[in-house]
Amino acid sequence: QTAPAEIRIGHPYAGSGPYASISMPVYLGLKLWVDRTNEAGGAFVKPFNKKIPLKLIAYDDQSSTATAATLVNQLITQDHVDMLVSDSGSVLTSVAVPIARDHKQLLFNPTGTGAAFFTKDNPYVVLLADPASTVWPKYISELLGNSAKTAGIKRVALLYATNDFTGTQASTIRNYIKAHADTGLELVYDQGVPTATSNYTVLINNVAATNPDAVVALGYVGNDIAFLRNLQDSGQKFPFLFMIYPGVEKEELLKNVGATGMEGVFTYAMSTEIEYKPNFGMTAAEYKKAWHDTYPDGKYEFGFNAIAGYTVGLVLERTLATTESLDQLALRAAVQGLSGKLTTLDGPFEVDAETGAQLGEITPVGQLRAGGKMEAVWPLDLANGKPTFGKK
Amino acid sequence: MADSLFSAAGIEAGYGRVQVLWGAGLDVGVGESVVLLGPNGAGKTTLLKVLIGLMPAWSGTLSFAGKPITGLRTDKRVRLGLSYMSELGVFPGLSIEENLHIGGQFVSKATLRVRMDELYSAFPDLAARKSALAGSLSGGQRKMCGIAKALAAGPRLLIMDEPSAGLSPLFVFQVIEILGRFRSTGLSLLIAEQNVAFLDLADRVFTLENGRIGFEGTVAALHQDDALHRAYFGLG
Amino acid sequence: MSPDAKLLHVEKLEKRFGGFRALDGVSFDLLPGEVLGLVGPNGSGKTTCINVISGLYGGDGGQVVFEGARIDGTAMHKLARLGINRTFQSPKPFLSLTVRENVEISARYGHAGGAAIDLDGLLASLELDAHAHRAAEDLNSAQQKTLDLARALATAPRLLLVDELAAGLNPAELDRMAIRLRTLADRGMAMLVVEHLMGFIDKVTDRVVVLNAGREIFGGTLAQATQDPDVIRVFLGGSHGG
Amino acid sequence: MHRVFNDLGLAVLVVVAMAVAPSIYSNQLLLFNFVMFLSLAQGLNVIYGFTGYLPFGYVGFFGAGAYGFALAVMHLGFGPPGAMAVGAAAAVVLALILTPLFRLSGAYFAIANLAAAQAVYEVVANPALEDVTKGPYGVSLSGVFAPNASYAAAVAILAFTLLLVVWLRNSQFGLSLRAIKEDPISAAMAGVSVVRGRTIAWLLSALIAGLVGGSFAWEVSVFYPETAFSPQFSIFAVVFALFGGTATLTGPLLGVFILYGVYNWIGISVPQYFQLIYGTLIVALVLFLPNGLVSLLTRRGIRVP
Amino acid sequence: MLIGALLSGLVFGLYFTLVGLGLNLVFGVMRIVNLAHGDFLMLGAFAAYWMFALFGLHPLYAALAVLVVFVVLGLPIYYLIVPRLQMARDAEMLSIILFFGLSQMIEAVTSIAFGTTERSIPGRVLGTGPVTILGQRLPSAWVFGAAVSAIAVACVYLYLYRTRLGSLTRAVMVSRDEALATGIDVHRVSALAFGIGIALAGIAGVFAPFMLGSVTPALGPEINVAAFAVIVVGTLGNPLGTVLGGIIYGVGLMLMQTYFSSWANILPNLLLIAVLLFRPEGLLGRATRRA
Ligand SMILES: Nc1ncnc2c1ncn2[C@@H]1O[C@H](COP(=O)(O)OP(=O)(O)OP(=O)(O)O)[C@@H](O)[C@H]1O
Ligand SMILES: Nc1ncnc2c1ncn2[C@@H]1O[C@H](COP(=O)(O)OP(=O)(O)OP(=O)(O)O)[C@@H](O)[C@H]1O
Ligand SMILES: [Mg+2]
Ligand SMILES: [Mg+2]
Repeated sequence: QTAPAEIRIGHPYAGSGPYASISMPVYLGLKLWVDRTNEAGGAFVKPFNKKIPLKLIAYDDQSSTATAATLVNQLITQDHVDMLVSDSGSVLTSVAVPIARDHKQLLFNPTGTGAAFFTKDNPYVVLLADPASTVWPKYISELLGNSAKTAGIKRVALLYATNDFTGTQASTIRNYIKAHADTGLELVYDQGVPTATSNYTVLINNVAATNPDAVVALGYVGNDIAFLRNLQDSGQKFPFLFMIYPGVEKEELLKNVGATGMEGVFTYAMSTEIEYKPNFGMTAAEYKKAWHDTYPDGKYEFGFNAIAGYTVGLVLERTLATTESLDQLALRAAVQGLSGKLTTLDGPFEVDAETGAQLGEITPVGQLRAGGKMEAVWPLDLANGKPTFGKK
Repeated sequence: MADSLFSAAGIEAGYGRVQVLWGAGLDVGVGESVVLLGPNGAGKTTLLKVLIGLMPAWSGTLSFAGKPITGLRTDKRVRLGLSYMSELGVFPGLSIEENLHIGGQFVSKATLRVRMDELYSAFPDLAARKSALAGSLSGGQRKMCGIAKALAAGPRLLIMDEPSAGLSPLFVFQVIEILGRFRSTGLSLLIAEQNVAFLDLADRVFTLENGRIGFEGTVAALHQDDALHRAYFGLG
Repeated sequence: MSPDAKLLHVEKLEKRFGGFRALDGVSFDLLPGEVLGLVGPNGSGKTTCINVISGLYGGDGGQVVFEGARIDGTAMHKLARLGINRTFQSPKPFLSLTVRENVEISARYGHAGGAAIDLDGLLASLELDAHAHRAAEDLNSAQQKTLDLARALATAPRLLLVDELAAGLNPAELDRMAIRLRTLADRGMAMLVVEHLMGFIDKVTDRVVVLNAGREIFGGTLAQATQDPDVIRVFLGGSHGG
Repeated sequence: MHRVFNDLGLAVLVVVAMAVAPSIYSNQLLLFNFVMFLSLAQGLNVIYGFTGYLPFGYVGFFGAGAYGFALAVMHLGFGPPGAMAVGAAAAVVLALILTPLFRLSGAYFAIANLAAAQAVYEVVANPALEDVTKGPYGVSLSGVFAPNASYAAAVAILAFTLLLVVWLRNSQFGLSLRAIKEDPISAAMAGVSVVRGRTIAWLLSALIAGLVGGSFAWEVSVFYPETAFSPQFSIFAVVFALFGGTATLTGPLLGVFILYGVYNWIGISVPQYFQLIYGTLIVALVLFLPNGLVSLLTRRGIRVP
Repeated sequence: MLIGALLSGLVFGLYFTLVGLGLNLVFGVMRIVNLAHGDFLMLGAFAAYWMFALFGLHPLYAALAVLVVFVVLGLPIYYLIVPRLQMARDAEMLSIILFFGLSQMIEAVTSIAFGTTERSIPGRVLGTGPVTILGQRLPSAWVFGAAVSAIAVACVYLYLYRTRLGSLTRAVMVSRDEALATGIDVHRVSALAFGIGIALAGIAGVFAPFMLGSVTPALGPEINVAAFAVIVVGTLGNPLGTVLGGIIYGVGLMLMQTYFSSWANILPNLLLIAVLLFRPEGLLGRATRRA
C-alpha cells in the first residue's frame, strides 16, 4: 500500500450563530496544530512509517444542525476524509453521531459531552477533550460533601440553565446531594432557567431569600457573565459559589466581570490553570504563547475551548503514530490504546473502552483569588491551596 | 376669461403598458370653477392624478401660476397652492382634528387656527366629533372630512375627485354651498363629477371621453348641445 | 300582510359601536319581489343595517327573520346559500381573479337553489362580457361595483341588498342600472336599495324607509317622503333633488 | 385540460429525479435536505400562496412532527411508519389549536405564528417534561435509524405534497382559496365558507410539515429540541418559496434547487464568507426579483405550471 | 420577593420599551418588518464597547454618538432598500426575508471584524453599588438604562404628537396613499423614521452590555423575539403602547423567573399570542370598520 500524499482531516465549525463563541476557538486550536505540524513536515503515520502532511478541510455550519449534518456527510462521502472531527458542543455534535456511524467513520468528538452519544453498540465515536457531562461534576460534588462536614456548608441552592450540558451536571450534583443527606447536605433551591436568560437580578434575590450556604449556578459563558455582574451590582454575597466558566474561560470572564467580581468563586480548574505535565505536545504556558502569537487581535479568547481544539490535534497525532492502519476501527483501537498513557496539557487522557466516552481529563475544583489567580482546592492530591468560605 | 392659473396640455398617461389618456388638456383661470364631466372609465381620476403628480405623465406639460410643474413631486405642487381631494379623502386612523392639521401642514399655525374654526362652523357634524377617528365615520361623513382637510391647506386651486359620490342630497347641497362660499373668496376649483348639480358651481365645463377632451365651454353651451345634454343629464 | 308572505322581517334591530348606537331599533318588512329603498343622511345607519342583515356584523338586539326563520347570527356564507346576497358600498371584487372567475366562484359556492345561472348571459346583461377574461383589478370603480352585483346575482338570491350601487354612474348608466334592477324585481327578487340619488330611488323602489341616527323616521312612498317635514329637514334639504 | 398535465408532468419529473438521485450522487443527506426543503417550501406555499397567510413559525409543525415521531418510537414502541403518522397527527392537532390565529392578518399573523412555534419549543425543551420529551437533553432513536428508508419516505412525502399543490391549482377549491385570499368578506358573501377553506389549507400545510418533520427525525435519529425547532427551517422554507414565486408549482421548486444549491455551494467553497455572501444574495434577490423568479415569465403573460 | 420582582420588572421593562420602540416605529410607518432590528442593536452595543475600550468614552456620550451616526446611516439604507421593496406585491411579507438577509450580513461582518467572544463594559461605569428603591436593591446600571429609555420614549412621543414632522409621520402610518395625495413627502418622512428607528435600537444597544451581561455578534435574533412581544402587546405605531408592552413584558418575565423559572421564556410568546387573539389591535389600539 502506497502512502497517501496527505492526511485529510474534516471538521465542521460554527463561524456564526449562538455556538460560534464555543466553536471558533476549537477550530482555531485545531488549525494551529495542523499548521504547526505541517511546518514540521507533517504527522508521523505508523502504517507508512513516515511523516505525511495534513490537510484540514473545515466548513462553516453557521450553528445550524441541518447544515452541520450535510457538511459532515459531505466530508465523509465527497471529501473522503481520513479523520473526522465533529463540531463543538452537544447540539452540533448530535447530528454527526448517526451519520458517522452509518458510514462507519470514526467521529473524533472534541466537546460533545451528551451522554446519549456513547452507547456500547457504536464503536464509531470517541470523546477527546472533555469528560462526559455525568463525569464532569465528580469533584465539585465531593467538595460539597466535604465542606458540609468540615465547614457547615449545608444548605445548597442549585440554579442551572436548561440545556444538555448544564442540565446533566445539575442532575449529577442533585443526585449526589440526595444520596449524601447524612452529611447534612440539603437542597433549598433547585430551579432551571432558560439558557437564553441574560439577567439574574431577580433570580439572585430569590436564591438569597432561601438563605443558602452554597450556591451552584451552572450556565454557559453568557449566563455566567450576566450572573456574576448582576451579583456584583446587587451587592449580594454567598459563602460558597460554584460556577463553570470562571475557570473554563477565565480570560473572557476576567475581561467581562473583572477580578474583584470573581474573587472567592469556586470553579473548574482547567488546564489553563493547572500545570499538567504533558508527556506529549506543548505545555499550557507554551500553547498560550503560541495562541497569542498566532491570533494576536483578541477576537478569539484563549481559554478552555482553545485548549480543547489543540488537544484534539494531539490525540489525532498520537493516533496516527500508533495506529495499525487508516481503517476507522483501527483508528478507534489506536485511540483506545492511548487511554491511560497519554497526558496532554489538558490532563490525563482516558477513554471508556466500551462507549468511547471520556473518563479522564476530569477537572479539579479551583477557587479564584484576588487578581484572578486560581488555586486548585479539590481533590487534595491535586490541590495547591485550601478552600475558603465567605461569611453569610 | 380670467388669467390662467393652471393649465395642462397634451397629457398622455396610463397604467403599465395600457394608455388611458390620449393628449388631454385643460386650463383653469384664477378664481374660476371648472367641472370635468365624463362617463365611467373615461380617465377622470387618472387625469387628476397626473395633474397633482401622483402619476407621471408620459408626455405633455403642466404649469401652475406661470411656472412649469411637469416633473414636480406632489408635495412641491401642494406647497405651490394646489390641493387634491382623493376618492378616499381622509386618513382613517387619525382623528378629524388631526386630519385637518395634516391638511394644513404647509400653513402657519395662526392661519390654520382661523381656518379650522371656519371649517368647523361650515361642517357642524365634524365639529361635534373632532376626536373621532375618520375611519369610523360613514361614507358621507368621511367625504365632509376630506373636503375640510383639503380646504385646510388654503389652496389656490382645489382639485376634487367626485366629492358628491355617496353624499345624501342634503349634504350635496351643503357641499355645493360650502364650495361656493370658498369660491367667492378667490379659490379656484377643478371638480370631476357625475352629479350635474355641481354645474351650478361651474364657470366652464370640460368633458372627457376615452381619454380625450370632448367638449369645452360654458354650462349654457353644454345645455344647447342635444347629444351632450342627453349624455350628461339623462332622459329623466 | 300574513306573516308567511313576508320574505324578510326586521324587528327592533340594534347595533352599537363602543357607546355609539349606529342602529337604534330599526324595524321593517319586505315582501317577495318588493323593492324597499333605505335612505337617510350620511351616517344614519344604512350600511350598518345591510351589514347586520348580511351577517357581516352580529346585531346587539332585535331580530332578523328570513322566510320565517331567524337568521341573525348565521354566518355570511350560509346566508348566501339561503338566498341573501349583497353589494358593497366600496366594491370588493377578487382583484387578481378574472371577471369570469369572480362570478364562477359565487355560482359554485353560493348558489341559493333554483335553475343554474347562465353566467355568460349574466355578464352580457351587465355589460361585463367584454372584460370577462380580464383581471378584476383592471376594471374601474363603477365596473367593479357592477361586478359586485354580478357576483351577487350569480347566486340567484331571493333577497338582494344593494349599497350605493349608483354612486359614480353617469345619468345614462344610471338609467340602465335602474331598469336592470326593476327587471330583477319584476321576476320576484326582493331588494333593499340604499341610495342617495332620489331619481334612482324613485325609478326603482316601491316604498322607502328613511333612517336618521339609527332610527326610522319615516316609512311610505317616496312621494310622501318628499312632503314629510322631518325628512326634508334632516335628509333632503329643501328640494328633493336627484 | 392540458394545464393539469403540465403541472402533473413537472411533479412527476421532480419526484423521479429525487428518487434516483442517490444512485448518482453519494451525499445522500444533502439530497435528503433538498427533498425536505422541496416539501417544506411547497407546504408553505399551500398556506401562503393560496391564502396569503405567512406562517413564520412553520417550524412549529415540523418540530411537532419530529417530536411526535420520537415520542411514538420511545414510548409507544411504534415502527417508523406508525410514528410518522403520530408525528403528522401532532402537527395537525397543533394547527387546529392555532386556528384562532386566523383572526390576525399580515405581519401580525406571521409574528404570532412565530411566537407559537417558540412556545411549543419551550414546552418540549422544558426539563419539567423530561420524562416525556427528554426535555433539553435530546432524543436518541438509534434503534430505528435507516437512512435509505427515511429517504424513500421523504420522497413519498414530496410526491404527496406536489400532487396536493397540483390539485389546489386546478380545482374549484383552490380557486375559492384564492378568493378568500383576495377578500374574505366578499368570499363569504359569494357563499365560500372562509373558515372551512382556510382551515383545510392550514391543516394540509401543517400535515406536510409534520410528515417532513417525522421523516427528518427518522433520518437524523439523534437530535435536540433546538434542532427540531430551529428557526432556520421556517426561514429557508419562506425564502425558497418566495424567491421562486408562490401560488405556482414551479416557483418553490426552483427556489429550493437554486437557492439551496447555491447555499451548499458557497458553504463548501468559501466557508469563511458563507454567511456574508448568503445574506447579501438574499437581499439582492428580494430587491431585484421582488415577485419571485417565475414573475419573469408571468409578467410576460406566460403561464407557468 | 414579589415586590422585588415587580420593581425590577418595571425597570427592566422600561429598557425593553426602548428595545421595541424603533421596531414599532419602522413597522408603523413603512409596514415593513425589520428583522435586522436586533442586529442594529448589536451594532450599537459594539459601538459603545469600542468607544469605551479605545477612548474610555462614557456610554451616555456613546449613546449620543450612536444616535447621530445611526440616523445618518439610516437614510442611505432606507433609500437603497425600502422604496424598491415597496414596489413589490406583498412588501410586508417580503420585508421579513429581505431584512433577514440584511441581518445575516450585519452579523457576518461583525463576526469577521470583531470575533465571536463575549464583550461588555464594566458596570461601575454607570455607578457603583446597587441603588435602593422601596427597600429593593437594583443594579445602578439598570436604573440608568431605564432612565435613558424613559427619556427616549418621551422624545419619540413628543416628536410624533407635538411636532409637524411627527404628525406627518403618523399620517403616513395611517395611509401611505392618502399621504402622497395630501402632498406629504412620504420618502423623507419614512427615511427619517427609519433612521430614528435604528438609532433607537442602537441606543438600546449601548446599554445592552449592562442589561444583558454581555454581547456577541449573534445577539440579534433573541432581541427580535422580545421586541416583537413588546410592540405587539402594546400597539403598533403607538409609543405609549410600547411602554405598556415593555412593562408588561418586564414584570411578567420577572414574576415568571420568581415563580416558574424554567418557563420564563415561554412568557413573551404566550403574552404575544394572547394579546393578539383577544385584542388584535393591541392593548391601546382602536378598531376601524370593515365595510
Ligand atoms: N390602477 C389601475 N391599473 C390599471 N388600469 C387602471 C387602473 N386604474 C384605472 N385603470 C383604467 O384606466 C381607465 C380610466 O380609469 P379612471 O379611474 O381614470 O376613470 P374615471 O373616469 O375616473 O372613472 P370613474 O367614473 O369610475 O371614477 C379605466 O379603463 C380603468 O380600467
Ligand atoms: N365598524 C364601525 N366602528 C365604529 N363606528 C362605526 C362602524 N361602522 C359604522 N359606524 C358608525 O355608525 C354610523 C352609521 O354608519 P353607516 O355606515 O351605517 O352609515 P350610512 O347610513 O351607510 O352612511 P353613508 O350614507 O354615508 O354610507 C356612523 O356614524 C359610523 O361612524
Ligand atoms: Mg374616478
Ligand atoms: Mg353607507
